[in-house]
Amino acid sequence: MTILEEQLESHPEGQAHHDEPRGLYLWLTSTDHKIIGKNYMYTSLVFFIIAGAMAMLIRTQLFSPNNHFVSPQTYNELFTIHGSMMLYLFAGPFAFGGFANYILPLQIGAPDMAFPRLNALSYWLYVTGGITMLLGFFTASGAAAFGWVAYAPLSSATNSPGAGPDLWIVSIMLVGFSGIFTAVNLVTTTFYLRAPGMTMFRLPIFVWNMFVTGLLILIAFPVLTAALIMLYVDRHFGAHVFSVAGGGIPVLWQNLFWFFGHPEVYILALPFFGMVTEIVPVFSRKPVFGYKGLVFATLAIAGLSTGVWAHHMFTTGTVLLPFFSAMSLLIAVPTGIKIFTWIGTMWKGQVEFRSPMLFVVGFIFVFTMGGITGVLLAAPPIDFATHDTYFVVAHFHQVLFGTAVFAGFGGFYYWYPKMTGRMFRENLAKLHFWVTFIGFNVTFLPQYLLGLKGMPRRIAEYLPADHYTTLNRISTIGAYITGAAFIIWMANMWISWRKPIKASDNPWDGHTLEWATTSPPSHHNFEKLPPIRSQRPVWDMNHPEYADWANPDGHDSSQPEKVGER
Amino acid sequence: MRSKVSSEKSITEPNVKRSRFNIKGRNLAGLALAAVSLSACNLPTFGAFRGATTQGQNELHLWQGFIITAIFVGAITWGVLFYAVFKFRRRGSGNIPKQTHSNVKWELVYTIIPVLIVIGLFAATYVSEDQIDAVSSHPALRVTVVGFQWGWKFEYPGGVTLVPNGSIYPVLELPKGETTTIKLISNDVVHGFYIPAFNFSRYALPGVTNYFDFTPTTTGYFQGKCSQFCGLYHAEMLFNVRVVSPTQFNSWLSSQQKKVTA
Amino acid sequence: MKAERGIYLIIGTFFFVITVIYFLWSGEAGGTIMLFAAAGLGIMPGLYMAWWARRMAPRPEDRPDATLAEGSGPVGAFPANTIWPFVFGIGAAFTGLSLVWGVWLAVIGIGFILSTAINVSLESRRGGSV
Amino acid sequence: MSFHKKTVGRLLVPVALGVAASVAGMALFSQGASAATLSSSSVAKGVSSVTYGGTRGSSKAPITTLKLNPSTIKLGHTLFVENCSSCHGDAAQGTSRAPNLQGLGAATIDFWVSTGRMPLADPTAQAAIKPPRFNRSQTLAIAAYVSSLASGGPPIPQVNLGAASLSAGEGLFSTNCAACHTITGVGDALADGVYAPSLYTATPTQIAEAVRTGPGNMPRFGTSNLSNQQVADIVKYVKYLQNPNDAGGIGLGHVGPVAEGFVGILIGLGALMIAGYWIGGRAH
Repeated sequence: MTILEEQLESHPEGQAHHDEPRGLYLWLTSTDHKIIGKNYMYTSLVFFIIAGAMAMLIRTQLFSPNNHFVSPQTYNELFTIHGSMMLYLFAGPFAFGGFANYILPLQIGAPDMAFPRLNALSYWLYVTGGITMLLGFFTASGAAAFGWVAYAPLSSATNSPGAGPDLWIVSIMLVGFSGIFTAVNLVTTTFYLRAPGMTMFRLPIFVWNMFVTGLLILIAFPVLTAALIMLYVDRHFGAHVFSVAGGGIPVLWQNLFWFFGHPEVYILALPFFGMVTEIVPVFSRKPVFGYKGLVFATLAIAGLSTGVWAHHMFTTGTVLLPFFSAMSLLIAVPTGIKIFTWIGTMWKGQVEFRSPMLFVVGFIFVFTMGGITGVLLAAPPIDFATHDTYFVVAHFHQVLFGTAVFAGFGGFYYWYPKMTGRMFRENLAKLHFWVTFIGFNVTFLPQYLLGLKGMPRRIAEYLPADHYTTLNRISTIGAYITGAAFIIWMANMWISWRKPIKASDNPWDGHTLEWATTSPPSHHNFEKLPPIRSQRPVWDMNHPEYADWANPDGHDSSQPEKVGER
Repeated sequence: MRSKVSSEKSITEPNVKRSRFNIKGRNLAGLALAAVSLSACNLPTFGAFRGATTQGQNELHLWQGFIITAIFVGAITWGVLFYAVFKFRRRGSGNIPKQTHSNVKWELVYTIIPVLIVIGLFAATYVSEDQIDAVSSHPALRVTVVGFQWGWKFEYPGGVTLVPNGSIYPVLELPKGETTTIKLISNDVVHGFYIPAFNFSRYALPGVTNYFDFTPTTTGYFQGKCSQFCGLYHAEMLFNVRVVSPTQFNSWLSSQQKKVTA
Repeated sequence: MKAERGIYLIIGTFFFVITVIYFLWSGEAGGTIMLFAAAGLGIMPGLYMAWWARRMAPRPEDRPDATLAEGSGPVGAFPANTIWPFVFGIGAAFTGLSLVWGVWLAVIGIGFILSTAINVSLESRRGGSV
Repeated sequence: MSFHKKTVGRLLVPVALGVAASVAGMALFSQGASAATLSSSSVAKGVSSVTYGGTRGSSKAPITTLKLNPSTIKLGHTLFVENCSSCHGDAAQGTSRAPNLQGLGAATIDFWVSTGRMPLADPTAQAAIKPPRFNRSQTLAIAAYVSSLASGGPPIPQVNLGAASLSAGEGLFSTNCAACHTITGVGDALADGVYAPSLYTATPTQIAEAVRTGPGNMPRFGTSNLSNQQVADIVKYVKYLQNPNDAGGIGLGHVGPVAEGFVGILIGLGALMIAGYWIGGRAH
């Protein structure tokens, strides 16, 4: 049943396909959400590999005390751009630009995004922004070297002269606008392009998370852009917004930055939570456990995350400690609800450990620990002792690497057959997981101890007398193992490309609408749609005897043994 | 540049001193405090420093409470996760399991219990935070600490000023058992005044003057660092802390003051 | 439309409450303004949607019992291919780089942006893709 | 594939528009600058009133020395400790990170600090002009402190422009300075990432200090190379360059005498591209 006819003005259907561009020209001109989504993914993975290589250099520098593998200046540039690229150019765009673009319209039964040209524009702003950030390394004075947070007044023209910091500012502005446009696009698409019957409370959780992420971006990114403009004006026109000399307030930068920066953490995490919530039910062959609770937990995370920014500033002595401490502790509750929801979904299921599920379980494992150490840091006294140490580094890598890499690659493997029409080699994917998992834990668990022993973050060197050497060596070796894991992944992709195995339309017995179309989907996504009567229409279609609409609360007349278990 | 530090053997001392602290610290603290630290000292520190000040020990107790809760919660979560992972693996072709959508009872359980835990943690935090942040109105000593790129300056009463001297880091001298109020400022960029063994750090912010108290409970040498990234030589912005008995401290201070007037 | 309205109004109300609490407790201006803006982000579209939700029948995607046929018909114009977002991106990048290396780059960048504006308008008039 | 050709053709439009707009814009901005110059006619008058190599209008010494106030040494010491000592040592004796400053003289200190080059953010790149961290009195206090540690080095010069000759300065500048800074003083790249900076933000004192102390790769000109009078002449010419009379048209950023060719190529290329696009469009 064809329900969505595209209005291709003045182009008959046949001719449009005849003129279909290919190759580079397609890449430059396409407004198809699937191609833009894939472009986003490829581009962000390139940035991921570059930033990952920087991480290898950073860890190599820290392998020995008093190491001179790179100069302090180079080291500072490396960790600044490593952090900026991972946060602004990889983790966000990979999920929010890549997966959301590709999957969200498919999951709601839409032919494309609401604003296809705006979508293409945000991709190009993202690419040019990323290139702009890397350009810093090619200037005489090097890239920005003030950390990804760019604290004033270290980021002023006096303390960080040269083109590198300016390039960083411009780059983040471009990427920020890209993010805002994508957010507008996704929110609008979710509101106005759903297929008939796809009510808000039938949306897949992935769509919900992307939608909430979009709202968070709209709250957070404009603040960042405004702050960057202030910083630029300070640097070039002597505005003194952030400099004491002219009556400015340096700590205002921290307030503005973290008002963006903390929601940003959830902007990075929520899309990946969404992927996890898609993958766990499919491989457990059960619906999402506690759907509405999960939706409201997501909204609660979004709301609370905007009220916790100053927990990054506990040690400034200028913020209201109890308020931010309470809000930060509270955010553990909806996050905990999510974790228990995933476990509840697996509970009494038929959990199958194909590679996407393996990555997701790895994610839950890592993220639980990262989340719990986050609760520790929400207490100001504990933060006084561990702030800006490797304890924090380990904490946020567990959270962010956990989400962006474990959940991200779970999602990547999960939707890879849909996006390419090919399967990957399952054994290599599993090997990829195990090597990543071991490497990751070997890298970051020692960093908790390093932090407790008082190793500050962002130091280019440490002393032999500090007794940090052994733990740092373990961590560095772990980093190399993690790096090696991505060679396995690249090999897998290469083999899948050269010796393709055709994937079926629905290789995982998926639940949501993207599995109702072909692999890869046709130009306007759907030739026909199944009727949408529940949160997982494709499951209902394939398993009519277990269809959700027949027993919306899990009561199934064909399975009388369920009685008594609600 | 690096040779200057290895020449300073005393840096390794904190570890030695820390192991001795149990005995020495209790000798000096009051009875009530001894009772608290007795019970707390029997707990492991979970990797953290014992805290060489009353404020630091207060932090340690909060840390111990938090990490025990964390281990407890983490163990339950991981336990449930692993149970689910191993117990509910698909075996054979696998039947389709019961399609459970929700269970309000369990959802309430895993919402309310975390809320209760959070309330408990917040109450503990609030109490501890008030004590750690308290600034005495009549401290025995006031020291002004200036963070600059890339070093620390300590200003004692009577014009005594300690700065990095060539190859030697400055030493912050503190009297044991007495409360010292530190006034922390910076004139250039943000620095982090961090003494790991005191379980404490605070930003030196341009435009903001921060005050906080240290009441050391044990003598010895401790490391101090800059925790907030402050530019090129951030890693080498170090200092040392030496806690001595009040009499030793007074003779040290008067000898320094004589040097100033001389 | 009712669900969408609800989400926005919940967000707006939440932030409004937080704004009041934060302002009364801390009296700090920066955070209060940002939180207030966040409240506005929820309340403004929320009220707009509430206005519409009262005046229109539920759309097919709002009704759980809607059939697919109810949504048939054109959903909008979706350009297949167009170079102009790319050109605009180049222009924006040049304009951005002018902040680093000099005003003359902005002049080139604005050239690109203007030509995008002209050509996208023409493209819409001509109808569809380039 | 008519599709591609058509679009490639249309792609030329933004490029041509961009190029044409950029030329127009550069012309506009340069025009603005030169208009400002014309209004400050005192400089222009200076050109006509100076007789080539002739007598000076004033009998005052061309360069006098700034006396530093010894009472500022204490403030200078505090500032030095907090801002300079972690690299130069607490008594400016130098460390492995940065050189000894003792005996370099007040002019050196004043030059590096007042141009914002010091404190340095990144020692791997050439020190760049940036907003100075200190105001004038703080800078002089630091200079007073450092010069109090050891004698030697040039003092801070004060240039009396009234006693200087613009035309003599032009000659001296083209002989001694233009090779690196270019004849318009806009600065130029040298080898290995080193560059001669633009002189457009320099004050008379800073110019004279640079001549006398030779910062970075710049040669040092002692009184045997250039007399005080000659230095003052050069300063006067550089001050003129900062606000020149662009006779004959627009300055085009003072990139040098290639301006006309530059414009010709840009406009010519733009016109050719538009023509090519037009012909291509007709051929279809």
